[in-house]
Amino acid sequence: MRKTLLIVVVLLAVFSLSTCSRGDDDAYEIVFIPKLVGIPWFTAMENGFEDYAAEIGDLKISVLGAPDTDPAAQARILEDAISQEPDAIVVVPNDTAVLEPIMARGREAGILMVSQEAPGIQNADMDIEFLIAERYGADMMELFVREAGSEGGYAIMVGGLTVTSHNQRADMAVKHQEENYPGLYQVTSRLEGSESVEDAQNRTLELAAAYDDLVGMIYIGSLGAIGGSQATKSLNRDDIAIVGGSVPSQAKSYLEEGSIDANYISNPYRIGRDSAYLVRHLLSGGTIADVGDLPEYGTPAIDGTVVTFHAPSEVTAENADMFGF
Amino acid sequence: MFAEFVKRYQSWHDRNQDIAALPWLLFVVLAIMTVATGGRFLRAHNITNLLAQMPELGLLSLAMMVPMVTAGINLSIISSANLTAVIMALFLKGVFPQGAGGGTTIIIIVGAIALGMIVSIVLGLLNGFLVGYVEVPAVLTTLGTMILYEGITLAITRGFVISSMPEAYLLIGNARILGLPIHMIIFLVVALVMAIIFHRRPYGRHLFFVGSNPTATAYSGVNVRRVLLKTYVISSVLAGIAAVVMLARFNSANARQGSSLLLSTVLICMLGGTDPFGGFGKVLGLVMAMVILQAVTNGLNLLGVRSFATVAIWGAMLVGVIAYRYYQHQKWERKRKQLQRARMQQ
Amino acid sequence: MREERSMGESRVHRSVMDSFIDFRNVSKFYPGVRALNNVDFAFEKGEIHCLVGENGSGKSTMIKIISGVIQPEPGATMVINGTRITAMHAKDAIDRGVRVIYQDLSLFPNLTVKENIAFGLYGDTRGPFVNWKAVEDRAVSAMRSIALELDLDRLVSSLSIAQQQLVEIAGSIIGDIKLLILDEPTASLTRVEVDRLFATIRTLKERGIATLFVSHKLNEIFEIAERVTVFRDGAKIGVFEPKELDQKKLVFLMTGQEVVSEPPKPVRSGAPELLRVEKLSRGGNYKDISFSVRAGEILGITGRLGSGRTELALSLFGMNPPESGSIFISGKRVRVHSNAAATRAGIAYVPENRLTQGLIMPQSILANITITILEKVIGAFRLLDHSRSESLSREWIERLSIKMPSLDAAVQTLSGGNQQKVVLSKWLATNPRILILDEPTVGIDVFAKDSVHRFVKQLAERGDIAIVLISDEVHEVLDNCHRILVMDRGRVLDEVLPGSDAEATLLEKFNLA
Amino acid sequence: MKFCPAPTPRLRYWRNSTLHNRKTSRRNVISRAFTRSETYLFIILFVLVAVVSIISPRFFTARNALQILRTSAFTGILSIGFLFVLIQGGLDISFTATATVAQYLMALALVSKGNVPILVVLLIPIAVGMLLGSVNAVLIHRLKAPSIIVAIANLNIYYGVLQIISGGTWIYNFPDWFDRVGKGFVFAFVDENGATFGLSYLTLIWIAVAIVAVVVLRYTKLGRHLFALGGNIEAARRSGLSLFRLRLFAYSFLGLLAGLAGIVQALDTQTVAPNALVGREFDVVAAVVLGGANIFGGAGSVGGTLLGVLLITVITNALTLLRIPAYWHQVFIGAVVLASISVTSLRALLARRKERIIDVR
Repeated sequence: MRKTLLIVVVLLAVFSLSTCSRGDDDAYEIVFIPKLVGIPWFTAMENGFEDYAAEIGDLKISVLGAPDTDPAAQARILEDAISQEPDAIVVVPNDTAVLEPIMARGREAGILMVSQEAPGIQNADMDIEFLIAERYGADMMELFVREAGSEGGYAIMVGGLTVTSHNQRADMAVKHQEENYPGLYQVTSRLEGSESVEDAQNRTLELAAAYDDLVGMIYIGSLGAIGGSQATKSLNRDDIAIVGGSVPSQAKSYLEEGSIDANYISNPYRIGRDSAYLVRHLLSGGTIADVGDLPEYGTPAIDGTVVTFHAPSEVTAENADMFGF
Repeated sequence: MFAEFVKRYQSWHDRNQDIAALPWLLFVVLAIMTVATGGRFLRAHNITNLLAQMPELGLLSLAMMVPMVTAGINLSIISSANLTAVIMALFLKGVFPQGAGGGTTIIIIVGAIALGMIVSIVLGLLNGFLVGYVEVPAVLTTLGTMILYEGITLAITRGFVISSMPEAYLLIGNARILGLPIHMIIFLVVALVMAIIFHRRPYGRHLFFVGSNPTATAYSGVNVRRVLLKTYVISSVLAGIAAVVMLARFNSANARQGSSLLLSTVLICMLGGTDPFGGFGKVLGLVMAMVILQAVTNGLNLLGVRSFATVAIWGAMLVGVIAYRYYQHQKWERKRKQLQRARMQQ
Repeated sequence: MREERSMGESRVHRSVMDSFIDFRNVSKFYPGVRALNNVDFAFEKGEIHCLVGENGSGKSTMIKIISGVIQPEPGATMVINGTRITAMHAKDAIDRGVRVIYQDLSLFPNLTVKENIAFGLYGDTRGPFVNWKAVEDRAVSAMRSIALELDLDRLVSSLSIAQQQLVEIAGSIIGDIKLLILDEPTASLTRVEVDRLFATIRTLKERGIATLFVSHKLNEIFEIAERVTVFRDGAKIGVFEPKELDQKKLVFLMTGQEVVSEPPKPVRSGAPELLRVEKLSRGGNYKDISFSVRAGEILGITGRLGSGRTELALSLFGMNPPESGSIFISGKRVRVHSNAAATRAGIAYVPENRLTQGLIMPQSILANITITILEKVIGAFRLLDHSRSESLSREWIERLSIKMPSLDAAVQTLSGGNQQKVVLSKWLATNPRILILDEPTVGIDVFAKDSVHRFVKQLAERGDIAIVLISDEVHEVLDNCHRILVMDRGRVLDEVLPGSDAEATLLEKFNLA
Repeated sequence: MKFCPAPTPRLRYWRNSTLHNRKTSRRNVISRAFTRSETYLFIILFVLVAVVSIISPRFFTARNALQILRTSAFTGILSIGFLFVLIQGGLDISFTATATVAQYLMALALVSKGNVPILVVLLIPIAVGMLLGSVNAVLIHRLKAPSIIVAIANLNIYYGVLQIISGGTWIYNFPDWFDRVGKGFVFAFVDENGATFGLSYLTLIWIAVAIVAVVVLRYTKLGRHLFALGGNIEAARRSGLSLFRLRLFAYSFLGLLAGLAGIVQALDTQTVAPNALVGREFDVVAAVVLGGANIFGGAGSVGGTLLGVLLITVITNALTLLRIPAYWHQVFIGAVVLASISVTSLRALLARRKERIIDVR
């Protein structure tokens, strides 16, 4: 008896759900998979995607993402996204190697597979590079030298020791330093904590105590500089340069008071718009070779399937409001 | 024919009351997902996808289930799998010669897997020794080793991902035999072996006894310490097999890969009828629970539901399962007491 | 039944006014079961009253009702100390001065002696804070009143079971107490401690405190009780004065039938010696133990708690290795490092605590019977042969006539007697040459007890097994053994042969109950 | 013995004793100290501090000590809440999610244009924390499920729902007063660089919580009842204790402290991010367990917990000061946690082996 009831309820539920299932229309369906959801950077990028889609009218964006930067979780989500059979998938890999075989499967299924920030990826129809690690590292180091001088010790903090893109950028910054500024040196190996104000603050305080020769810190990750600036403020050590890449609206007050010396970040909203443009261009029959000018960042460099433009720019107290996030 | 089936189901139902609701739940979930996704859920492509995703989750859930049956828990499965995977990956990359022939390839791959199993056994021995012989509570032991193993992996890899395994190795995670992915076959075989161990080997029976009452088990001539040691070694080896699969499927190893799967394994065990107080659990229940949860997650992803909603839904499902088990348990308890009193009165 | 009850009433006429407890028409029904059926129960202020009955007779239901843990069916009249009570909950019972000491103690092992003793005090004082001085005073005076000497700040978990029980008794008798209910209190006390407990109970009586004493040790009942109420099958059989009763009569009242125990058949002459123990010693456990048991012989070991009897048994079973001395089985010296090794050597041990040591309660009957012989039922592909383990289990279930719903039912669904038979089966299934039974009939009713005894004697008659029966119940060893060793404080004091004066010897010379 | 002892007005006891007893009592104090894990923990911490101070003179400074105290405030406050739940026999690791939800709602009130009164702003997280904590208590009590599993479920529900609703937006740019309190000192010194340092308000909150906790656990009936419940649930029931009320108190007290910890963390970082706290449960669990609390309930002390928290902070702090690469930090922490809990269990094991002594004649 109860089982019959159960079946009836189930059928009702199924029926009610089926009536609201989505019908197909003519819009291109695009799935965007950021590294993780729930952080301002990717939220801004999503907004860029969606605003562009709303302006153009024939794009439909949905966002899937893991709550943390676990590559395995992202792989599973990408697999599910492929099953959804959209027209295109844009993914920002946590770990390119993990996604390679799945990207290949997506292409086999006839989906336009686009990656972002995945240098060297094999199985993408298009890879959008808006940040050249070499250039990012070099720029970061130049900003650092501007603020801290070219003599003395420094340390680099990344968001997580296992975040590949952070590690690459840190490597490039170190490389640039080694080639150009022999007077600088790292006081200790790479630190972890740039995604937590507390950790960044504590590690910075400890470093300042442990190393007299510390002239500055480089933070790769969006909360490091905030924590670092709080640490140097409480130590009254204006001589330690704090160079990072924090969210402009958050960094603004610190930049104004000078406790963050330099902030270098790209504008994810604009990147989102450009990415949406690029994807739509390919979906509507265009090729990579004839992408033309991007709505936001002008003419990109094109090398095979890799479309490159360099989006990061320095955030100052004056221009912080123009970033829109 | 149908009557026969009903009779068979009835007898299965009576013997497996703890998991008898699962086939129905599975059916309901599949039906809802199929309809809600407008049929995309059941397309061949998605089925393949589901099959591809299940093995690592299933293997890790088995790794969680074995200690749970003994009233323990193993929080270190993910970090020990990652350490195993990293060492295998380093071995594969370190010794794999360019353009090696078929024979060498197989030897090297078998060697890497053997190495991975040895690493797993060592990691499991530490857990098992502490739980069995030093009598450290399992939660604490495995919490400690979870931190330790992840730390070791981090120190070895310096945070970097080790990727680009030899093509031949990747076949484990991508090739198919008779339409089934190889790693799915691995999972099915392992699940079958575990089911046989649980029900048809003395050690398997000992597991349940230790979970219900370690003292009485010890008084019955069973070496409880050794059973616990074995338990954590097996758990670790299962995690190691998951590492073999994950390394092949993701083509990379990393200190913090798959950390989000830990909660899923606990949930699957609970849903699958494994009693967290020990003594009860069935591989069949676990497999069904895994399919249910995989279907829910996959379906929600197909529907474009945000992952945080999935997190919350899983949490809600766990509460639901606990509540269901509680009321079911109360029902049994009432029946049992009634029986007991009736007997006393005779 | 009604008649019987009124007969009991008429024997002793007491006025309602003097009664501390006066309950009438008390019933308690559970689905399909009448645990108590229209029972009247009463005793006086300051009376030492015993409540006896078989398992399931309703005596524990009655205790639960008096202590407010459960409520009777509507229609009962409950008068406590002259006040009529409509609904009573645990707290009301405590407020009216009723205290219960359960068999499994209600102590907090992680708290100190003084805190455990004075725990109830927290409810007496006003305000949120603990008055530690009052706690200490209370504890000291309570301990004095039962002459208990312990460090006030010791953790209860570090005490022996007997000490723990005394702590609990000390804790119960403080405050405004009018009735102390003791549920099987002497099970884990030494004779000295039992004497002290009885002295305490008499002191309490002088202070006007009543004691309701539940015990199955009948001789203790005769020693302490002023009146005895007998329950059977949820009804009251009657109220008696101890002098009207003797052991036999009381058993008859409790069971409604006469149980006759036959002595074991004599051991066949020339029966080989199966177990010999020489100068076995273990520091802090027992010293210089030597004895031997022949095939077909039942050797009784009796001695109070703390005599080292269980420690000795555990040594024979490999769980408590001796420091010196030797064990011979069939004349061959063996070393048993573990109980697995002991089992292989042919020793089986039925432990004293069925619930925690003997059985795995939530698991099936089949699983419990076959746990010791899993290695033997391995069939094809080195896998367990389910049909063989099933037929083996059924064989034992028949031989011991275990009543059960199905082999897959959890052991906890069985009655105590049937549970004990499952423990026996699981060890007999190993085909032991030496069977050690440690308190095999604790907490099971008279019939089940009798059937276990009969079975053990039959087993001995087979003539290929040596049995060691450990019990602190003198009658159990007297009725069922060929020879009896008396142990005390780790030593064997004497060997006694059952006979006409054996009982007196045991009771007087060795001060056993 | 892992156990928070009742305070001992020993004098009274001595009055009743002979001189001889008095001596043994005093010896007991010392020998008893060595049965407690707090003593060992203190020795480990002492040795650690001594060794690090010798290697790195920068470690043993007032500034660093005060900094360690400030850093530990967040974990410290949560640890005390977790200790309460542990003592009464539960395991609730959902406090990070509770703290996140509480602090997020506070942050919304802080930056709202409606000018919410300060008192209300501070009461929001506390009330939210208590509410979520009591939800845990109700579920754990009603469903008789292992508390850890209910907690895992609720952790995910709270966290997931907050993320969905907030969309992961970070909140910052708090009012000035909030920043001033976060940076403020109870008393302050100025060092040669002109930097002020001192006892932070955050540390003060932590110390206040610890004092309240000591008072509750040692000197109130409620505290003793919590120990009783964790020691023997059946006996607690028979003594007429309301298990539900005790549980409700313990879990909502943890919720309250989670709310407070949320405030402290927001004061410290001046940023509220929904994903900042979840995942840090294990620091707290490790600290409490290191402090000698029994994972199965009934034993644990505030002093031990504070030592456990400090030990973990000091190790991390010292690892950086000793210039050990960050890659190795987790190995050290894992090894210390494992070693410590193993020693505790081993001692309990050996103690049990010694039991069952009969006075052999």
